[in-house]
Amino acid sequence: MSDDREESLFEAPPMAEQERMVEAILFATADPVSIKELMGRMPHGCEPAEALVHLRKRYEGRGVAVVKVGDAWAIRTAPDLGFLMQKETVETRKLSRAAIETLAIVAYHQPVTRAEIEEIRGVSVSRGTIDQLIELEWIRFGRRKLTPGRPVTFVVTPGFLDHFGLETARDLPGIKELRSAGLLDNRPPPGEPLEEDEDEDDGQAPLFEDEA
Amino acid sequence: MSDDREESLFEAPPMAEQERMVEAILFATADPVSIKELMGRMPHGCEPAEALVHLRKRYEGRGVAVVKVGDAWAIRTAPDLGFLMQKETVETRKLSRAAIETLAIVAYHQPVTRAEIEEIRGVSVSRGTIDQLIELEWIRFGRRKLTPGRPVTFVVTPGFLDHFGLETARDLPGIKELRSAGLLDNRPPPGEPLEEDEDEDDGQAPLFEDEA
Amino acid sequence: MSDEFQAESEVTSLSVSDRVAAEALIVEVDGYEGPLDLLLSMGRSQKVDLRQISILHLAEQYLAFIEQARDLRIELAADYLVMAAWLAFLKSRLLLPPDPEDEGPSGEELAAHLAFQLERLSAMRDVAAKLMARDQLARDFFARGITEDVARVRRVTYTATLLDLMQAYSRIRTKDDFRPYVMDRGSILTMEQALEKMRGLIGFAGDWTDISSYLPDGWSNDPKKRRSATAATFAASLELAKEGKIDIRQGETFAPIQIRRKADRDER
Repeated sequence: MSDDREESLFEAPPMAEQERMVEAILFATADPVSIKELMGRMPHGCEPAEALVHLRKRYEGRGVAVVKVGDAWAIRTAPDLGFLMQKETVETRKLSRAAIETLAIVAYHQPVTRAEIEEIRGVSVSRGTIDQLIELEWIRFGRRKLTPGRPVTFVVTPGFLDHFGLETARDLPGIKELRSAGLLDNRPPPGEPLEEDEDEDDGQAPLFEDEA
Repeated sequence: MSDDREESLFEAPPMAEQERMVEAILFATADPVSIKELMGRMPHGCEPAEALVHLRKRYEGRGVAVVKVGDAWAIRTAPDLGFLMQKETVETRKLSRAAIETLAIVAYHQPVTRAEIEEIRGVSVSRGTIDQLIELEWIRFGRRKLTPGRPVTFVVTPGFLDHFGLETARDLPGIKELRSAGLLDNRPPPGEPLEEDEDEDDGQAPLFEDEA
Repeated sequence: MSDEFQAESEVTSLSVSDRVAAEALIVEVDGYEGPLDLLLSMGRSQKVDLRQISILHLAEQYLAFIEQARDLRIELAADYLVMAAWLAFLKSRLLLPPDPEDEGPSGEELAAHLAFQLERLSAMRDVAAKLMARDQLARDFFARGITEDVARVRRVTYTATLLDLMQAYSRIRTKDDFRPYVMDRGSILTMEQALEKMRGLIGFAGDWTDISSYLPDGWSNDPKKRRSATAATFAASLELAKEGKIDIRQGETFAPIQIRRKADRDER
């Protein structure tokens, strides 16, 4: 390498070589490089200004371009490809309890109004929860109810059925089945006969275990 | 631009355009970019691996080159132009002989335990030596060995490959000769039980097996 | 280093200056990275292929060296002494005819392994040097100087399983079973309830009637219940008026609000 330099003190390298040099310098330098600096760094006798003309032409229409920044030169991303300079990362999270409960109510009671959801859940439903489910495209607005105020209703979407592997929302197991599957709490409701309890114990075989 | 992306959900951009995109992405970063990341950042349906073949060819003999580093790709200046880059040269701490030898042993024998490194060098390896190599991000912990005590192993990193301009660890200088001379075998001292070896055959697929 | 060693091994008489030189050598010994390193440099001085090296000769060389070093410095590193003991043992194995009763490895096997170790260490040194002689990043070739930040756009997707869904629903229904939630709403009349009641009554009212008379039974005494019932009934009245089923009027501010069934209008 040092031999090359020695030689070049007497004779400038060919223009193609100078172009390579300018290319490497512009690529690796952290700041735009002026012609003067290029001359200082390249072997004696080089003409970086001319090499730049060639290089600039070579990069025309490419993914990067040789651009002038003030008095200096740099290689920059082609303006139309700026959108590539972002990275999308996908994070998977479990749905919040409020959201999954709201979704369950919509699935079981559709079409259902917000007031009805609140009635069933026993707590108010935040706008964010509804919005989130709509954004996930798991619920959508249904027809308005023919009750005072004509409140909007919510229904589940085909996307919901797809995600949960259901043909229709009617395929969702009913309360009785849930109970026999052991998904319902085992405490007997006050005043109800205890034999149901035994039933439940029998039915503990978890129907859905393999789906978990 | 977002329109372009939307469209591309249905049809990938032409290969020339994909080549530009890969070019822009590789130019924009100092670190190698994996095919997976390229795919993640480019419009849907793109085939960066193919675009890379074209791009690599395009830069042959130029001032910068498209190089493969492990599973990733990067653009680096041509090594013969290093003399132009004195300004960019980073003074690296001089490595001790112990560190250099340890690095070589990890590279050629990986995955390798500390005990094996000591066996090869005939001297204990100081913690500082290992720490220095880890700090340089040239070696890292590999899988534990399936031998008694389940000792940790060391392997070289993509950063090591990048630093020494290697596509894969198979390109290490002289590795084929060493292998055929049996110098990379794990040969236990005579009189020691062989069971350890058997375990290794089962568990620790040697990195270069396909070459053997 | 090997030359120095050979020179040193010829030292016999110990003048003060010799001792100083020898001490220097010991320091040099410490400079060796362990017995294997020392053996390797001795082996190389035999100027033969490491595979053809005479381990016996090497052992003798090493032992002579250690003996000499010990005269000068008793606190020689344990590693070196262990190696010396082992080499002495190996030497005896190599010299004596093999004992058929002995089940351990033969002297030849042990010697072959030592030769292998030396050759391997030597090979690793060679490739280490080759590795370091390669073009290196940021020294011979360079990465991009002007980098662009890649904006990280984080997209969160949410998942739930059918089981989650059913458990959630079960939770709600189970809660209903045990929680007398009606109590919470005991003093609240919903518009739907008021409407239901009014729809039943409206047909009979042909004349203006104060809406307070539509309050359900038992809702007029408790102020809290009355307030809720009045509001619900009023809202229901507005709804019915909007549907065109009733007329609604109020004489003046705070006057009673009255409703009556709209004349001659059938419900569809």
